[in-house]
Amino acid sequence: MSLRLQARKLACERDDRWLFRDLDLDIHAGEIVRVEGPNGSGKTTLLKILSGQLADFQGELYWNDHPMRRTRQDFLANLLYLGHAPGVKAALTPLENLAWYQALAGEPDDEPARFAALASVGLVGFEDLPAGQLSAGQQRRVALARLELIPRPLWVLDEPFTAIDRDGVAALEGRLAAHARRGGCVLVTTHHELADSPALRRIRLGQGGDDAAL
Amino acid sequence: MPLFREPEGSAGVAIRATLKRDLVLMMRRRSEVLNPLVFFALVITLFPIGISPDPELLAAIAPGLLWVAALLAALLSLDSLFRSDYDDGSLEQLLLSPQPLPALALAKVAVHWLLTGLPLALMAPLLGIMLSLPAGSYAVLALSLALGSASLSLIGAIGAALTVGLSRGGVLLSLLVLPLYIPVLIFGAGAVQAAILGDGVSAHLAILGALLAVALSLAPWAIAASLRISING
Amino acid sequence: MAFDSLSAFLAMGGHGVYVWAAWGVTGLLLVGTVIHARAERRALLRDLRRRARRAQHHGASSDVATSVSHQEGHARES
Amino acid sequence: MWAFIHKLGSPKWFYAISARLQPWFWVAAAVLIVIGSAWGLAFAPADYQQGNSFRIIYVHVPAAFLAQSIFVSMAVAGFIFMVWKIKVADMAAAMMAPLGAAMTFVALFSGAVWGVPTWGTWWMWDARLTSMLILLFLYFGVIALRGAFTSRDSASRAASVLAMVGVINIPIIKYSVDWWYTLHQPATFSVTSRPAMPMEMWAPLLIMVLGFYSFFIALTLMRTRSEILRREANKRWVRELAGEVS
Repeated sequence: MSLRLQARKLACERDDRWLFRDLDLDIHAGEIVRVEGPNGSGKTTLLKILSGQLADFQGELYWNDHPMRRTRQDFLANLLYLGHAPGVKAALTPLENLAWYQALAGEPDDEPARFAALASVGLVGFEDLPAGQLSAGQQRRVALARLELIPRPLWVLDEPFTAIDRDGVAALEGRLAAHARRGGCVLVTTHHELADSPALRRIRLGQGGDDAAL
Repeated sequence: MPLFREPEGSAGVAIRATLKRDLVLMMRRRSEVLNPLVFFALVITLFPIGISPDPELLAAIAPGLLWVAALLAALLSLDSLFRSDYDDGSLEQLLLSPQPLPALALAKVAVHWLLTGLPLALMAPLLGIMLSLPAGSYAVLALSLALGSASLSLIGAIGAALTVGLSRGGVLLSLLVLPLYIPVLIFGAGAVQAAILGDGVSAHLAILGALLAVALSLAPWAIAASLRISING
Repeated sequence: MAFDSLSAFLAMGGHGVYVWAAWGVTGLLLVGTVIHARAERRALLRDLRRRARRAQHHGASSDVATSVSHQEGHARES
Repeated sequence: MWAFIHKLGSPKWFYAISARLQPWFWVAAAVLIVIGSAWGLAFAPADYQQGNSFRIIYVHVPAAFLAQSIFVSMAVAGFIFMVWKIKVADMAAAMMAPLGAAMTFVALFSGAVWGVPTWGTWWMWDARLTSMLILLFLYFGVIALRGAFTSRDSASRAASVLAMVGVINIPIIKYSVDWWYTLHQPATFSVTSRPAMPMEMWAPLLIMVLGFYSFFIALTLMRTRSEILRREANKRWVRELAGEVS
């Protein structure tokens, strides 16, 4: 089965100002797409639209050549989204956090897999501590462990490199590249410069700032 | 490796996991469970002090007092129903899961009722003694509160979902939700009143049950729609 | 006619205060909403005219070619 | 049919068509209210029990009708907005709310004033007055919720959901308040439930009700037109319109 996320004539207006307009996107399997632009250029908004969270926009989204409205359930079953906030409960341990995500994603309950996922993001020994006692970077790693734990082809990651140390950044970059090689696809915003590769594509936002009527 | 996924029909697993997660979370923040109960007891303490310690007078107003105080106590904990999930980003993950959102929202509301409405219902007879509530109405008080507070949790969750994205949602939440609570209050307090007078209470309880049935069948969809709106900012 | 004189009409059989208070508040609110709606509309039109003048002024001082292309952009939009 | 709905949903088209409809409703409202007032105040016979204080009915009942109808209209508009994404419906809903609250207040105030000669007190927990008071709080909730959001789209959708939730609750609230009232005050005289009213009494009432409805429609058309200008101020047709006016 192929993998294709398309957007046609996407436009989004905020406070009488176009964040972007007439944006056409075609994202395929095996690609890493980096959304670039200055602060306030609508990167997060675009990712939220593309992950089906925002309804206040113009244009059409297609998932595998079907309009998103009709394939939403199917789309969500293939999506892994990581937002600004890590989505990690401070009062729960990393293991408990992952267990909830596993169930939410419809994956079978698998404790060894959760240990392995936490080990892959360098959290061995922290599995049973309340996440609130971990550092910001470690909490972010708990969230990133979902990439390992829950197999999904489409990753939409909003600033995943925030608060991660240098080793972690390198490991994450490697993980993104490996995902693309395996036939997955990654949509990412980041201030961190990704290493050039044939899989990498860039979308630039924020030439705009135009008047909404133009 | 087959990357592409068909949607899986495991809503039950997700609902159970959400129930369990919220229960564990609330048990780790026990003060949040205890606060409404302490508030309930405090408000009930204020009334004899503010009005009169006369047992006859207190007995006359006890059903309404207990119901109003329990209703306000349940309202107190409503704001936090989705707030922490919203703040730490788990709410958007909940919305993006391929499971039916109304069912997941219902699981969260069920936990709220289990740890707020039900304890309040169990505690109310104790406070009833302090207000010299006539004998014979204690069981009805607890039962009507248990039944009614489930509707309150469901209706209140709509308001909580609508205001979760607002920085000062708390006061607005009470404004939105309290008028909608009135039918539950009328039949809940009415049931206790009827028990005191020796009338049949089955009609009252049946209506409370009907209200709960309506709330159960409509509120989850309204909560889900409201959460989707709130996540948009 | 249910009343013999104007004074009887105003007195409303001793209930004049209540009748006229209720009617008066109702009338005031109805008239008030109309006045408010008219004021709102006038303010909006004034604001729009100011914007239009500013846009004209702006267009006149800037390059003619760009203003033409803007116009075309409008046409496609609508 | 679909084409018609979507045409109606286009702000530009609505702006044009409402301009033609609006004067008729203003005229109807003015004529009906003037005739109804004169008839109700001066010509209708006095009530055999309440005397002339009963003439308050001619503002109390139309206001109460309108208060409830506006809430229902708001919910219907919200539903249309949510399902078909027709923004004009939401603009109309936003513009109706303050009038609805005002009418609820009129019904409450006139009811309270009426209470003095009838019950000898300014406030009675009468079933109708209590329901009206709750309705007023529901209006406050919808207006406050709409004002609380920074994003206009979220505000519109949240207000629509709340209006729909409210409209499902209104009959339940009304029924339970009626039940509660009969339980606590079994044999009190209710001001507005009068079985047989002679024609000279109910005809002006009917005229007033129609006049109030016309007023509501006219005002909503007018304010929706203003709201269109406000929200579409950057659109080409609105700019051209502003140019023509100046």
